[in-house]
Amino acid sequence: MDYTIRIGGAAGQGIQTIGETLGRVFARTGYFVFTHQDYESRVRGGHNYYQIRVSTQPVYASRDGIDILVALDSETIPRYEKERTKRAQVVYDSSALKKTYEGPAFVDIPFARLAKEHGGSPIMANTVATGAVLGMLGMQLDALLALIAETFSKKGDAVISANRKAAQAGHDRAVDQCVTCSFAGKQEGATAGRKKRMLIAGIETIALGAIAGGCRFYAAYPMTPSTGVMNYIASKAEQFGIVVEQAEDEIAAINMALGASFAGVRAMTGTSGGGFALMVEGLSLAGITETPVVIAMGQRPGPATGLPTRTEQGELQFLVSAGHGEFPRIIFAPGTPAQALHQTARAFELAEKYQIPVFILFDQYLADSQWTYEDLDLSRVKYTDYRVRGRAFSALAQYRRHAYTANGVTPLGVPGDAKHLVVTDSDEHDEAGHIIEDGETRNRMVEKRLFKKLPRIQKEIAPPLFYGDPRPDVVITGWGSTYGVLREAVDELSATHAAALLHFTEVYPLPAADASGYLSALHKAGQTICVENNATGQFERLLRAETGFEFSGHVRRYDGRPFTVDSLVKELKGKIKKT
Amino acid sequence: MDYTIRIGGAAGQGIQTIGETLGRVFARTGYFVFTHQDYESRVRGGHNYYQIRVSTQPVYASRDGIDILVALDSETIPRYEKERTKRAQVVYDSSALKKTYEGPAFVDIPFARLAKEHGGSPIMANTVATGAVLGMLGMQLDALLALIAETFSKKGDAVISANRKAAQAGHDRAVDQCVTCSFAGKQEGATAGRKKRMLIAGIETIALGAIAGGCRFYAAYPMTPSTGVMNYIASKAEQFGIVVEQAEDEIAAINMALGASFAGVRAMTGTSGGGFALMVEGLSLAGITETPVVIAMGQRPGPATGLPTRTEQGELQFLVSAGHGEFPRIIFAPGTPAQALHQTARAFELAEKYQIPVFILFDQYLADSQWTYEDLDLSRVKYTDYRVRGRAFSALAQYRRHAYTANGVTPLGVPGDAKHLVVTDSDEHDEAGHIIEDGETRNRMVEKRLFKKLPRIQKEIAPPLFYGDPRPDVVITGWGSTYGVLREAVDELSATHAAALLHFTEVYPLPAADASGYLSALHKAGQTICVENNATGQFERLLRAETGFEFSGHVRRYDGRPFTVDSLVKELKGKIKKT
Amino acid sequence: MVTAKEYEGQVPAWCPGCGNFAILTTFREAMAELGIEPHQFTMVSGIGQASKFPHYIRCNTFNGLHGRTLPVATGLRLANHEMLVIAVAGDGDCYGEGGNHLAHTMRRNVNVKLFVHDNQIYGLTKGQASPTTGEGTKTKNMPAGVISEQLNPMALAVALDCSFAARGFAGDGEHLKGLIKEAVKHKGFTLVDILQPCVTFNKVNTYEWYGKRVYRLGPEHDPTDRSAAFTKALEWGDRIPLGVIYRRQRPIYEEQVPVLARSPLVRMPAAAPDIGPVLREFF
Amino acid sequence: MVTAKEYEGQVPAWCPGCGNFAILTTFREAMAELGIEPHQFTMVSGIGQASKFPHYIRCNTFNGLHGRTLPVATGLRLANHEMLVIAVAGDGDCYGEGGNHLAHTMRRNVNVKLFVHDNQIYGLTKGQASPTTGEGTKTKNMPAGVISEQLNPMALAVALDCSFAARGFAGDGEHLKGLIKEAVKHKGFTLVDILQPCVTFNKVNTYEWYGKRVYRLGPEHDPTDRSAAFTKALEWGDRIPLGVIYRRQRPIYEEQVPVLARSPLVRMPAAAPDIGPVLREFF
Ligand SMILES: Cc1ncc(C[n+]2csc(CCOP(=O)(O)OP(=O)(O)O)c2C)c(N)n1
Ligand SMILES: Cc1ncc(C[n+]2csc(CCOP(=O)(O)OP(=O)(O)O)c2C)c(N)n1
Ligand code: SF4
Ligand code: SF4
Ligand SMILES: [Mg+2]
Ligand SMILES: [Mg+2]
Repeated sequence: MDYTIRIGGAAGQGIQTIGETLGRVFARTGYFVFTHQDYESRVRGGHNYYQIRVSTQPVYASRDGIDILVALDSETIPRYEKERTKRAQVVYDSSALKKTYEGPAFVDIPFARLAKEHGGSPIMANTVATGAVLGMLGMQLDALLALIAETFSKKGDAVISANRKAAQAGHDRAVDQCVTCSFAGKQEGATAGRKKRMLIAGIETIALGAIAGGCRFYAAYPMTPSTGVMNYIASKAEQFGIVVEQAEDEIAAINMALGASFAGVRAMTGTSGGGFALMVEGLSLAGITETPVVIAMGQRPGPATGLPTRTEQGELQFLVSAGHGEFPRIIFAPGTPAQALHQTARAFELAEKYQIPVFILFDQYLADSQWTYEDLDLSRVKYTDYRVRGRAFSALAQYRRHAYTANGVTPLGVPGDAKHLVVTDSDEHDEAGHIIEDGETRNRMVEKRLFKKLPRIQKEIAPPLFYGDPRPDVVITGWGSTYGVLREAVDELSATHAAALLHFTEVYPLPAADASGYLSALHKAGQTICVENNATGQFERLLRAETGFEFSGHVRRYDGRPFTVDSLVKELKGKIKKT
Repeated sequence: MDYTIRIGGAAGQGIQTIGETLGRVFARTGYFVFTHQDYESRVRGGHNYYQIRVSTQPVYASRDGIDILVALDSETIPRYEKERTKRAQVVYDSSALKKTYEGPAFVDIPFARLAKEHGGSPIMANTVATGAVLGMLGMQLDALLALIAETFSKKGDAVISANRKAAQAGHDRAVDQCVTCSFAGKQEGATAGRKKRMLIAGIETIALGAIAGGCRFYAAYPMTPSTGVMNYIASKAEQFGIVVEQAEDEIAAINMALGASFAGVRAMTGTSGGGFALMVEGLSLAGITETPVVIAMGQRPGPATGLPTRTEQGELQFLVSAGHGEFPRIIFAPGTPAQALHQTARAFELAEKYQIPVFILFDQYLADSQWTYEDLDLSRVKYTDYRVRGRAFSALAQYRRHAYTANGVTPLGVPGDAKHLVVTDSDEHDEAGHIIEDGETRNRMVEKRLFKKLPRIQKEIAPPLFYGDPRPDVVITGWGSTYGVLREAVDELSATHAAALLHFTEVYPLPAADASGYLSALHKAGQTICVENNATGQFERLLRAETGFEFSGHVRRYDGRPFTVDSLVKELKGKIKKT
Repeated sequence: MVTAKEYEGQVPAWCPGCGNFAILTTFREAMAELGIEPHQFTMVSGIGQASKFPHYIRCNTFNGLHGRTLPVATGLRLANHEMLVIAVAGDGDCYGEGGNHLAHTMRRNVNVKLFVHDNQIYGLTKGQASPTTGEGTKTKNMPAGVISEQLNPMALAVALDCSFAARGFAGDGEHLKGLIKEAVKHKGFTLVDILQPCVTFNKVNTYEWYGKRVYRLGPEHDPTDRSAAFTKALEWGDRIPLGVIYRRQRPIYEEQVPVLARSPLVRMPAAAPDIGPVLREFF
Repeated sequence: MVTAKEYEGQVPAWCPGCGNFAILTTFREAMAELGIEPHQFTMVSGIGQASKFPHYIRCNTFNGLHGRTLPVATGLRLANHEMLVIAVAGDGDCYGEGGNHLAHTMRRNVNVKLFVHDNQIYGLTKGQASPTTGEGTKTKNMPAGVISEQLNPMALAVALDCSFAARGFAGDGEHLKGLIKEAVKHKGFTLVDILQPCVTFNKVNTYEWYGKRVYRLGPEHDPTDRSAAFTKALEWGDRIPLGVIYRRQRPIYEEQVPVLARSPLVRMPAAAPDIGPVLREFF
């Protein structure tokens, strides 16, 4: 079983509520789920959708064909006419859309009227719709009814029971009406013995990774698609002992984070490209003062405001070279919510270990997409306190914040914990942290800050993931959020080609070429295709800059939308030369 | 004849006055001059120097050996002990330094006392010193006396005559006392028939290039080494009809420039790395709104504040990738003051022609270094008005600011000149300039803004300069401000090697590889060495990213000081493999 | 005569009931009454719900970055001081991200007309606190409520000697129209802070909430008395004054830049000047 | 007891006669009298002549970017609110480049002590106009003179309800020392604007110029009366008041952040918390 459900409607109509509820119900009943969202930069109106893929097999991306279309506005049905599969069913409320559609594909359910009749209020129309979708799928209502009880637990029994009735009404009507439904009846009993799964989005796991990594201070200025990190951490701030500060602007945000980090706590900021542009000077400050900081950078299509609620992988090069002067940094680009959790936690470790900025480079697609997991392995989260605190700090015979060391890293003393003074400076400085002018000290500081750290940093970088045919003719390469869709594409290609996927989640510095042999794998492959969600092929260029390697082809998408399996496979097939 | 004079002293002691006066006198008497400065980030005190190379042959850089050392503070003499040539003479005032040096190399002249005795006031000590240097060189005083009259013309005859007397006293004393001077007597009569030359620094020619290029609006926030551009333009603003605005910060500066540009005038901003970091969001705004802007970016060693008054070529990569989203740009990196003038003027042409940001990437070294010229060829400055104004604008049947065109460029209408509305937006927009959300329009706009313009822009880029042996074994490669020193280094290497220089002044996009065959020249050479004033080899990486070419070696300097001929030659010789 | 209809631009993407609609209608009427044609002015805006405004008005438009409205407007005016330049921003836009520009533009006294649609919230990004959000207000990222003291734009304007500082209310169209016209006619930088209900995210400062509190300033208030204006500016809470809080006529920036006395920059020749003579100075 | 001598740091790189020297001496004395040891406080500064200050004091130091003093100081305080955090900035630093942070830090009322060395000029970059430079002053890049109206930091502070706003003078060390000590003891954000002659670039506002004009505020001035404070803040020219212009005791930010009631962040465990339980919420 592998169904795609799309809920279309205007902002504010509740497509997110329906989508999230359905996703949760499926996950709880043990299905594999993948969801993604498409919405405009407005609060009410316009046209958005929420797409859910539900399957008995693991799923990692969205497909192009819609099996069940829930139409909350009049735009939905004509807009997606071509995307409906042959078996597709459209469920809608003709009184809301002020239009009736004929034919077996259309299921007209009076969401609002049923809500009023059964639930007591027309605002429960979305609950009716949710029940209806489950009905169409021939699924039972138990999980939804339980979820309703939880969701409305604070609103009291009356609301719970009204919503339950509304759900039931929708469900019954769908079962009743959708006799031609191709899905009906197929799911009975299928849930038996399946494990409950968690359903979680990238934006949540970045926040969770930050908490797990010991983040104590998060300063940011709201900006899509990063705001969710701030919201989630804020919701848990009291529980975990974290201060979340909304700064007056992004410049303040990163400087606050650096102040907090200097004071002795793990600190983070988050933003999108436009906000990050304002943080660039602060990034360079982190560089010269060797102050650890973690930055969650959520990409969206630029330049400038661009398409603020959509997706792109357009800031890789920007991040690689951002900042005046030369200093080390790490860029992680998680491919899945699970990776986002682990990489964010690890970002704190590495930022503190090497006293550098570490980025989590994500995008709207990863941020909003939900994946299902049986669990997330927290045993892999490590925490080493690299600071010198309290008595250990006092015990040092002397302390100079930027003392030269064999490996370039000087212990980070916590100011005030000892009589030793902690001094740092944005000017080039001596070991004690004071301004200098001479070339010799400058040279030694560049060696300490940059040359000594670089090789050690590169050793921390994980090799790319290799998936698919061990002796591939075609290697599909990608990075970051495209992991899921590339993996599914390679699976499909494997029917006809010796194909493999080479996927990078640790993109800067690149993993040492010899460490995992990825470069020779690329060289060996007959064809290498780099797939990126941008216009200029930024990773392709990065790999060439670092290694000289030249891909034989590429697929790029830059319309603000993510890749989907079917169209990507088609495009890849077009690129792969017949041999 | 080829002498190097260094004037050392504390900030505020007037080493700049002496240096500039000497340089001007030499240039006027027809010598070739090259000067460079070394100073700290403070207003008084510390230790700075001003170095002048004066020759009867063209000179393009500083040499390492000092022939005449003018010591205004006690630090100068011990500090540069090793840098003195065998013939070197040190001139100083023992009463000021409170120390006497023995030996034929030392000429003790009581600058302050002679100033008081002959000029009437000890503040003319620098005039005495200036005269003394001319005396040591066996040069006549006429040019200095004339310059004094010009310099003090507003202060009246008494001041002029006093300074002249002081100069004469210094001169006479030097002639008198410096009987062992190796320079003495050698210059007599040498000036006959030589042409007056102009002496001009890079910072001045950038400003002049801006004026020549039709700049009407310059907004900036003060920052070394860019402030001189603002100062010079401001000094000529009334004459040429230019508004110079000191913004509250760099963010305002670039946004003001964009506002002025949108209104219909040629606009510019200037800054250094830290200030540019704050302009990055505005750069991206220029990108999506297709608003022309010229940015003078003066490099200094980073990260962050770094060494604010020193030199580095550390922002090439930052500029190549600065800004969120993908949009075209041009980066010029002049190698000489003359190139700076022409490239800055051309920057305005290209910015307007393609509606993109164009950078003049310079550094403290180019900014402060003075070169001599017989003249600068202004006939090469072109001006084409690419705007649609007045009646021509009214005559258009319709106007959409971002209408798709065959070559990606839509005419820039001047708002208010016609009834047509000029609308632009930092959001992705349609042809009329209004916000859009759909992928199709997005794709077309990326094509228009980026893909259609890129190949045409690359065609504008001048090929690198090739100098030296036409079939070189060794190709020395560099970019920007190192032109002079690389040229002299190649001259020296030519005695022992088939050496050539490949020098880039138009660094992004790189000139088309096939246009001038530079890539094949590199491939043909046995050894290729990339010389850069930075730690990580940014141009080397750029060339690899764009072409895959790998240099066989490199020389990098990152202590905040410029390359000088002798030490560079030595280092290059060490790198060149014996064959 | 130009009619309000002629200013109608794109279809607004605001929520039904949003206070911005009332401002839009009022603004169009004011411009029509002033007889200023669409091509005769340029609107500059930032990013936010308020900043979408120029798309819904037919006029020259530079819709720039969040917070950077005023520098663009300043550059525009300095390049063409015969152009009427109107800046539109949100409270987050102008008092948060762009606060520094506001302060310095007031000092400059560039003849730009600034309208801040002050809904006391970040609308477009879904309900975070802005500088004018009331203390204690709970948001998703501030579950314990706003701690910072609410910014008082009028007090700020008086402190910075803003040439014209007024408060309007989306719910009092007649009065607002008068303010808009007065601001456009005033020679100098003008700030009109417009109380604008956000029906979706600001559940406190609603039409009703404002309606109960606002009152029109009468002639007893002397906006030219700076100390009195400051005291009046502090009034907020049970009673909120509408109207011109502070006014000081002082020379505009554009008139003090010597070169602009000749003509607007944009009217000067678009040609390369001869720098030959100044090159001589380097000999 | 700690003595003033113990605060002596690097050798100052200021011009002989610079007003900063007097402030330096006074500051060291004040700290000694307060008995605060070098490691017990952290100084944050920006870039400029004033911002070199912490190098000349022995103390924990974060010498950051031009204009960004206050956000760093805020981050520091939020991470460790048991640490005394002192911010030092120039007038360009704090009122120009960093103006937005100043406004919002005042609103926050973070318990940071800000000292602005106000020489009414950009010193380190060699004499451009700062926001407090007098109108008409000619500089290299403004040969026609400053047009923008001189910023009044005290009026700004009153408008933003700054918890403590005072003016000192480098030439009145006794009085300045008192202000420094009062500011350090005050609970809340404090701004002390210190008139600081720049002997090299500011030829107008000299020791003599200030000396003739400054006077110490007496008890007749009530700094808790906001309107009166505003009027007093406007006094500038022939007579320039020194002392506390405005004071309002209100809760500091750090005390209102619920989680900080437990302990400073820096005292909380430096260890990975167990997020297992919250992960359950995603099932
Ligand atoms: C540099 C930058 N930071 C953040 C954002 C995200 N952003 C867009 S609008 C907005 C705030 C909107 O609030 P306001 O200015 O009050 O306007 P409103 O939507 O309420 O009219 C923010 C934070 C952005 N576009 N650019
Ligand atoms: C972002 C940035 N812009 C500009 C500069 C250059 N700069 C250094 S100090 C300074 C101004 C100094 O004036 P002020 O803050 O008043 O300090 P003062 O030197 O007068 O004490 C400037 C513009 C910088 N370092 N960083
Ligand atoms: S979110 Fe608020 S301000 Fe934005 S359109 Fe909706 S009601 Fe208006
Ligand atoms: S330039 Fe002015 S402020 Fe700077 S050290 Fe010299 S006198 Fe002091
Ligand atoms: Mg708002
Ligand atoms: Mg200053």
